[in-house]
Amino acid sequence: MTAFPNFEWVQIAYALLTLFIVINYGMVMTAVVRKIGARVGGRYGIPVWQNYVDLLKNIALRSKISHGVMYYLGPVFRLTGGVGLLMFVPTIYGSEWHQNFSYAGDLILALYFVFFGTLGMALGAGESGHPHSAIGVSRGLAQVTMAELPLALGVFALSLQYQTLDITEIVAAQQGSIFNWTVFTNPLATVAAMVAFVGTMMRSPFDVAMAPQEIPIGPPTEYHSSYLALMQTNRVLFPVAKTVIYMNLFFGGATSWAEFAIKVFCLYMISVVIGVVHPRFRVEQSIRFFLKWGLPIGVLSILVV
Amino acid sequence: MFSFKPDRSQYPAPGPDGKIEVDLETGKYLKLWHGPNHPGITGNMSVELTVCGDEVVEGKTHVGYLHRGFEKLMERRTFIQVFPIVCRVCVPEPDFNEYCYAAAVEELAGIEVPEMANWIRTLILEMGRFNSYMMAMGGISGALGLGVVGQWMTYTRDIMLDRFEELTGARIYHMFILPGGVRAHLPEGFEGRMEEVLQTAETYLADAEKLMFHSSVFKTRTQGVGVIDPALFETYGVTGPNARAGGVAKDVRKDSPYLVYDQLDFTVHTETASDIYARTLVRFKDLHETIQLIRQILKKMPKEGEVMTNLPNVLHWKIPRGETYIKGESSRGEYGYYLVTDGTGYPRRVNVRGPSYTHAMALLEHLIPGTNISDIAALMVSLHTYPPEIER
Amino acid sequence: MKDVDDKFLKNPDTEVPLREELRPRKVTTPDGQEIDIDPLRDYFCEAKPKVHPKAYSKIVEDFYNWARANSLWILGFGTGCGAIEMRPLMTPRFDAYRYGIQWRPTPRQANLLVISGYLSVKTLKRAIRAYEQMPQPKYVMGLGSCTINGGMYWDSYNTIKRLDDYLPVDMYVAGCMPRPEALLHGFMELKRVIKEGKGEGANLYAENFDQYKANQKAVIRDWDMPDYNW
Amino acid sequence: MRHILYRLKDRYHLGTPVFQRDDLCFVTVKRFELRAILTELRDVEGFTHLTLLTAVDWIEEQQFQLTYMVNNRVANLTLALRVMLDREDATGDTIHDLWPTAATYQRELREMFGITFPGSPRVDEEFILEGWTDLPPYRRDFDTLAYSQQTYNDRPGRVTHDPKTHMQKTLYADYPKGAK
Amino acid sequence: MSLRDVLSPFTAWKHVINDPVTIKDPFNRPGADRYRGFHQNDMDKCIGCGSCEEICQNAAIDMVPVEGQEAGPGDSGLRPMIDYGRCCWCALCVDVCMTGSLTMSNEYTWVDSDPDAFRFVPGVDGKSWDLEPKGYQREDTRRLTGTTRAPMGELAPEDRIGNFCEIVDGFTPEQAVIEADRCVECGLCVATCPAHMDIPDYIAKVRDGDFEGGLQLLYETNPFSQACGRICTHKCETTCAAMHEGDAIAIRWLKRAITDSVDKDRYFDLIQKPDVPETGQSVAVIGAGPAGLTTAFDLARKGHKVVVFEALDKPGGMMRYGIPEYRLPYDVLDHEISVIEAMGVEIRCNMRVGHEISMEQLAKAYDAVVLSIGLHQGRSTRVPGSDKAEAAIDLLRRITAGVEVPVPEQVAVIGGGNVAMDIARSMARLQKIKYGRVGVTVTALEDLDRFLADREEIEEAQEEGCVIYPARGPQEIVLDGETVMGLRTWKVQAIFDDQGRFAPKYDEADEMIHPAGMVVEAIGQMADISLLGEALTEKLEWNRGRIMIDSTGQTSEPWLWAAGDAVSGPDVIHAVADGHRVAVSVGKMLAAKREKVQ
Repeated sequence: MTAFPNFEWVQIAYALLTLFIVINYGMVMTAVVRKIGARVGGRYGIPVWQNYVDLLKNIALRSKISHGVMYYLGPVFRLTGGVGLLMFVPTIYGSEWHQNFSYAGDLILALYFVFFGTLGMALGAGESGHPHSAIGVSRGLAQVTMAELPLALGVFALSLQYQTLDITEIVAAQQGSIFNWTVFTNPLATVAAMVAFVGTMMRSPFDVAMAPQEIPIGPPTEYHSSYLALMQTNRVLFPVAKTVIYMNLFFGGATSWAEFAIKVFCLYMISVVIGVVHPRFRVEQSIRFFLKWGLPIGVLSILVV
Repeated sequence: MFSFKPDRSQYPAPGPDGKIEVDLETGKYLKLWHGPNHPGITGNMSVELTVCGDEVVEGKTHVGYLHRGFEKLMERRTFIQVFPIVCRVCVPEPDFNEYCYAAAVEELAGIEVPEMANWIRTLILEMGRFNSYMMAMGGISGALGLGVVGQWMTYTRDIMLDRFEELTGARIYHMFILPGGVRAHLPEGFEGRMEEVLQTAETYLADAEKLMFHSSVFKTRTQGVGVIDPALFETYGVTGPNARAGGVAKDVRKDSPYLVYDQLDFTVHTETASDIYARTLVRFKDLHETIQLIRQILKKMPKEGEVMTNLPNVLHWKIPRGETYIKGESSRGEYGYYLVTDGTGYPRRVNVRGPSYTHAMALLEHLIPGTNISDIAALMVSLHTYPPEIER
Repeated sequence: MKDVDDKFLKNPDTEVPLREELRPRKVTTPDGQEIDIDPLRDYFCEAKPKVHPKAYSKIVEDFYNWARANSLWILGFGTGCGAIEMRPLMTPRFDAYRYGIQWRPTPRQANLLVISGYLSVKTLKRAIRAYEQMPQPKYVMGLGSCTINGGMYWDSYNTIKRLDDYLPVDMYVAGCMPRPEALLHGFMELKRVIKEGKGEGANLYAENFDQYKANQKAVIRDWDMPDYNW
Repeated sequence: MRHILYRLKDRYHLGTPVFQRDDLCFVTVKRFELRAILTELRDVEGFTHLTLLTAVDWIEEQQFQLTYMVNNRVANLTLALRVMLDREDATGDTIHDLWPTAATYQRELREMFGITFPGSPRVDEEFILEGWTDLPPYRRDFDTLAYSQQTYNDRPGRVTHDPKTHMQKTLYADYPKGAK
Repeated sequence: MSLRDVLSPFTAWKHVINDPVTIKDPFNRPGADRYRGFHQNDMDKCIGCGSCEEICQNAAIDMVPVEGQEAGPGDSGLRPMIDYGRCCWCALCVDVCMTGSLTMSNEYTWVDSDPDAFRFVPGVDGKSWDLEPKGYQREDTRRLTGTTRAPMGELAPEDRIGNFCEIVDGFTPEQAVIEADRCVECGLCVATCPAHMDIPDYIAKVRDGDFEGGLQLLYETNPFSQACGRICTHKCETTCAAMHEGDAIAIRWLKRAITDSVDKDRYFDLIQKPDVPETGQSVAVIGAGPAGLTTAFDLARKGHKVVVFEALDKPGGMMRYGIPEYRLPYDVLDHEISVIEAMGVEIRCNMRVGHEISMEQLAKAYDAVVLSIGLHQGRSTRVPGSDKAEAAIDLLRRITAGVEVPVPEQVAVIGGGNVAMDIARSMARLQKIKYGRVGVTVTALEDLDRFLADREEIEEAQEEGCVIYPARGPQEIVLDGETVMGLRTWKVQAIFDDQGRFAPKYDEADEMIHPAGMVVEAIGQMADISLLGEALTEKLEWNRGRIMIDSTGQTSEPWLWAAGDAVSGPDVIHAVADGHRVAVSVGKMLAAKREKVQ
């Protein structure tokens, strides 16, 4: 089943609606997650609406200093990555409205979008001229590249398993029983991909690129006001979008918003559960970690399939 | 699989004075400032790093951001007027300054301190050590991105500050140890409330232990990093937990007991690895020792007695000519006050020997070359330095 | 307290030579080109700060002010001893996060500069840079006696006495050092001021820019940074 | 402690030692012998730890006193060597090769007292102060309050009254002060 | 890497179910009970001594005059204003506070956008924490300045009663230094001292061990420092800041310590006549008491020629003839006067004006005349039989002059002032010498704690065996023919009536007869003004029996001044103050006269 041939213009509106829901969901969910993290530390944490206020505040800032076109385009690219990722992945399976622009082979595009934002950000941050940005970018890219490797392998194993590159079809194949989920049918690929998932969620132990204690705070050092607002939006959108992919690929997708909310939250929490209680790796240590654990499992999953 | 060991041969060799001539204009190196506006730095100081990729070729410590000229200010204050400002020399553990200064003045002026005051002073110092270690534990975990331990430790420190507040009347700068004694007795029911704090602390420390010393990631980050060669301890003046982490069982409290430490039982813990992990572990064990010491002091201390002697009129108090040096074991190493008097109502010279002085300057500069940028923060925190006592 | 030495006169000669790495010079780039560089001019803009007008509509401005008040991002720059109370403030005991107060490690993303106590001249220089890099509108809060009238370092040769000579200050909190509770009070007051639309320190700074610069340069004798840092 | 001093006394010019405590002694030595004594203390007598190095300004005698405090960690003894320098031409001898940390102390002394230590690493670099053009601040003839008043602004509007003169003005302004 | 190392960190998640430890309402959290928060000042206790200002190392405290607080005895009327742009809450000001008025509340929140707002006078500018009972107060006593007087040696009652030797030893220099160290130099005492001596300054000299410098300071304001160091009524000590918690500084003994510590011969080197030209003008002073001699001292040092006419055979006036030797030895007085004479003052003894020389002659011969005749006539109770009573002042004069006085075994003294004590104790000594035992009864109208005599005088009298009956009004001197048998007294219920007039009310039921062979009246003295002559008495203006003078001591006659007990104060230090005042006034007049001539 491909979505492209029977494309209708109204789907743009539907997709935007999806986007809107996802952004708001992301706003609240990240705040809730931060509250949960804070609770481990024994605090209350931010109010749930804090993300909205921060966003508004950043938009309300008066002075905007640009360092050039790329500097401006950085957050835009980054947001494009997030939006694009979401746009080309079916958010709710079987829903006419939230099918988005999913089409056969969208898995490749999705993988591309996962990386697209990071690259755009790298360009923009490099333009900002701050040494911390430059160092942060090089570290971040090195790590993300390594982290994506197991994902790529896992996804490769998956496409071999399901013989398709269409996410919708992969989701469809997992419907019916919980044991149809890839996590049970192909646990190795899932583990490989989850390693990558944890590695790219920008949480401990893999958040060295943005670590305030070392190179504060990496790529976004120079970003402020509206630029930062764009990035903030992406900060809530992108992880959700990425989680949606994982959910679709490995955890049976979602057939309703409620299921979506629960699954995304649970998946997201995996990285939080690990992140809160661990210190962060150095760049080369995390690379070594991916090479040592992620890569073999990914290769193995392909071999198993 | 990979070797990340730095290939030092590509970098210029240090000159005879230890200085490395780095030609920035080759484009190979990058100057990077750590601080003073930097969350990973221990207080308001900065390290000027020259990096090559991820690796630091050279580090220069820059201090002076907190310089208030204490030693000069003390010279124009009377002996009692110096008392409120000494504690400002070291913010996280101010009591050591108060004790060392008071003891120096008492020695030169020939004042006897009541027994009770000595016990309370010891208690205060141990409570201060507790706080300082808590800061250090929180600091090292914060520097490595383990924020949650930092939260717990700051909380425990904070409830200890409540006890401080109750006893001394202030949270941070207690200004409690006057020359001649201390200001007040323990308040009613203090022991019980202190015990609650200690128990809470022990609970949190048990959890923190799992997150730190039983965490593979933590070990990966800290073991074998920032090793101080024990041979350097003497030449670089390394004291306190930093030296104990390298197997030197030296502790002023044990070696030349002051106050009532000769009446207390405690162990001096050592490690051998002398890396960040070992230093943190020594502090961790010492923290438990401190908790035991506080319990011990509260149990053993006399219940009654004067806490303060009558001083001569402090508005024009003159102390005969002399000089002395008073030292104590702070949470960071040997802390000392060198006081010179000249028979007038003002000190001729006060010199503060903070352990951070050697740790954060010469030693840090020696340790930095060859480390990864990511480890700088952890390295600095593991040396447990407080910049205000360097520049005063 | 010793009396002041009336005969003492400070050295009026305040010329400090520029550090070598900041002097204009010729540099050979790795690819062999020879270029002139002037580190103090090359990388910085040369425009004075602007007075930014308020939003056209009062409702919008009020709404914005509400957002600004409820999203105070503190620059994590511990300038003095008061910084030690920032840690309890942001951790479980006092948890300022619940009031919308967070800290940011870079001045570009911070709106509130907390001057936590005394400022030595050396730190003042950094604080000014940090302040100027912060986006408008920005606020300054002075903690403790030292920022009000010199505090206990009133006779020190190396600390400034009045913060408002050098930066526009929106809120002072008394204490030495102020407790976290007092600090929270200060934040709440600051929120009120911002909501009332009175938190215009940045515009004040821009309006009286020459005055502030003159004051700053009077104490920072090795002024080896550009006049405008943004 | 005493026998160490006896041993040293045979070969060097030592002043009268002051035993402040059993484990703390101050003794004045000659500048040209300082290095030899320190080396011997470090290598032979076990005083391996340089506790501190600082200076005292005896402006009335036109001298700087350098205090080298060394500590024997094994025996827990502290010996402080005093070296007197001429205030006019204050130059000390660097000992950074004996103890690398001394370089830091010497940098501080250079900046705060204006005592030079030729050969010490980075000794002329700024250490704590930045752009300082005045007298070295720890010298006794530098008056910090006067400097501060001439440099910074106080908040105006403070007046104080001396109780004695205030009462004189309000209560007995017309009383002639004796035979004065 | 063991599995435990991987898994154990996750145990931290158990905290997610715990309640946060955050303080829910951090805005209303009180400080600890002894928290050093914002200052409080008890206006009633504060005396404005400025010790807090002195000790503040931040120069945060200013002493400022405030509404509603007037300067008065022992209160400067100033109150501390604290600058919270300076304060560091070290509480040294609280620790040093002489009265314990300054304390700290446990309030700690003060936020303002105006940096000039952080200044206030605690206790005056109303603040929310003014009545907060919690907060920092110093534990037990003041430790930062001494609270107890340095010990001083004195004769035990049994050793002193049999002779007229001086009782107190005075401070040794070492003791004096210790005592002087307690002084906080607030200067509140200066206003109370009639002569406004530089008390804190000379105490500072004592502290520094510079007794000679101290002596020079003393003589700047008081040529009778030796006498005052012994017998001054030391009103200064009643306003001493140190008395609020602990003993007042022994100002009088410190003064004495200065005068005692300097070698007698050194006085003439230290106190030298200033190098001023002779004016050629001359002044006559009638009466060589403290007022007259002070005037003479001052005027002589200004270059005037001064002649003092003394009716009795030795100078000193009441100091010699009114005060017993055990309090002020005569050799001290002689030395004191010799210092004054060294200024060029001529003292002519046995020259009673009105007899040997008349006022008119003096007025003619001298440019100015100063009348300082003192109060040498005793007042009488005028109760029945009082014509048989002795006047205390008269008796004292006779004892001093060496004239034999009758010493009965029992003596009753009427009066509660210092003169009453003096005569009681003098008579006690004479009794002891004569009979080996003391039999003196002192009766007075007042209650014991209202006695006009110094506290220590009363105590010493009691120690020496004098029996004191307070609140007893004399009714009759019981006579058996011509012989005095005793004194009959009634219990006093009230001395003054509702309007505050003197109208004693007695309880007649409570009657006592004090057996005595002599009754001495010591209820006050008056001046013998017969020397003025009728014409002058007519010409002068009078005020309730006293010569009326203006604030400078000048009478209604332009050439005549009056000073001392006769016109004002009751003691030596007042007389000295008078002397200074008159000397300045006379000096001005003389200067004006000189200018006219030129």
